[in-house]
Amino acid sequence: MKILFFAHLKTVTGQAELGLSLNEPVDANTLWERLIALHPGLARYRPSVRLAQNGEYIGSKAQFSDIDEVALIPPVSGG
Amino acid sequence: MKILFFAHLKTVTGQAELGLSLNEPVDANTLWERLIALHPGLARYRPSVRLAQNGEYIGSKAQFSDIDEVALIPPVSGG
Amino acid sequence: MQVEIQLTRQRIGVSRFRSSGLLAEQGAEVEFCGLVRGQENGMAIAALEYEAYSPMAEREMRRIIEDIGRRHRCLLVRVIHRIGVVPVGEAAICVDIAARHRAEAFAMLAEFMDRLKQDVPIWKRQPLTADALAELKAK
Amino acid sequence: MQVEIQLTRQRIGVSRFRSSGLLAEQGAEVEFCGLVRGQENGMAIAALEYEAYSPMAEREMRRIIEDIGRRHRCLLVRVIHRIGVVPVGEAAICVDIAARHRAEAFAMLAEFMDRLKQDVPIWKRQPLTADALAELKAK
Repeated sequence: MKILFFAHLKTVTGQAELGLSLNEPVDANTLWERLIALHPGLARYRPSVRLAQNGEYIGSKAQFSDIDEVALIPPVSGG
Repeated sequence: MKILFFAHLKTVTGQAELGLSLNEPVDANTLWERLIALHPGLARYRPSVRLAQNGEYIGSKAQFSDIDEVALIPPVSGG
Repeated sequence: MQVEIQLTRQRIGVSRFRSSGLLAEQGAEVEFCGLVRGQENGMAIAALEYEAYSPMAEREMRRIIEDIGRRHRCLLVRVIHRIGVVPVGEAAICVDIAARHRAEAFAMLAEFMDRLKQDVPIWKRQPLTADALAELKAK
Repeated sequence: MQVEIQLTRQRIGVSRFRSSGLLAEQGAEVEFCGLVRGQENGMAIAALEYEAYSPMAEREMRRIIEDIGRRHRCLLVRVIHRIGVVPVGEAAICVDIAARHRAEAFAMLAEFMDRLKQDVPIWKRQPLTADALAELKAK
């Protein structure tokens, strides 16, 4: 699984991209716990960050598997 | 006093401009009566036509004198 | 707020517009053009003819813009309205607005166009068919 | 409804825009550009840097436009968003809309910009001062 970080989350994690191995599908909550275990600095951003799975915002029942590209989307500010 | 006609009112009156002599100031109602006497075809347009005095729409208490330029403004359709 | 109003018998060129970047505080630029469409009341047309009570039309446009500007202050508002014969596909009006933020530019534009169509003494006259337009050009 | 979406690292040129008169039924054209302003949070800046999650940003813009288009059908919507360093006075985004009437063009524009700022994964990064911009250009 590929995890993408954008904007200030790149600074927080010190990386733009992260490879993660999953043995079985996980839900968003479990995924967040794995990410925060790796990068504790992410915890305070969690409430404002949305997850995207393969380029689309996830619904509440999303399951993530090893082949997914997951992006952490902090509040956007384009335009 | 100069009276200006625009759009279909030019066709109705057969003219774009009309000179009118006033002995004393008149209100809008009297002015209309004078105009309709000259061009009875104007009567049916009166409800939809606004008067402008020297380039501004008139208020309800307007008085017209011999030096004014008065325009009959049918419903507009610019843009 | 800078206001520029113009009535013209010439084709409105794109190059005459755009203030982008000229104003230091400017964050938004919006340009609207209203074009003559190929149909009028279901009939195919080649052009529309516009007529104006020119001095009043210009004054009224300025008055409307200044009035809206009291609530939605912009940096620059420029209006060009074409009069005379306007062929299909060409602009009858272009409005160019520079503002600090998009909100006031959008509000100015929408409200100005609504009030123009209520109060500014400009009239669409009879549409011209392709034959009538060709005849006019041949003169 | 034709939809064109582009992210670019190049300056957005005026000449790349304008569809006027190309579409027979078109009665309205509106173009909006959002420019980088000389101040950010009260500090004088020389440029802003934009970053995007590109494939998702493009897809999301298209999705938003198609969604709005179900209520406000336009003929053409074209969006160019610049990423990378955008100097003050230059456009970060331009939106060009062709429609039958102005109402749907205005609605599309205002609603698209609101939703872009909610949902499209593009970020303003730290502003660059004049010194930082000069340093970057010298590289």
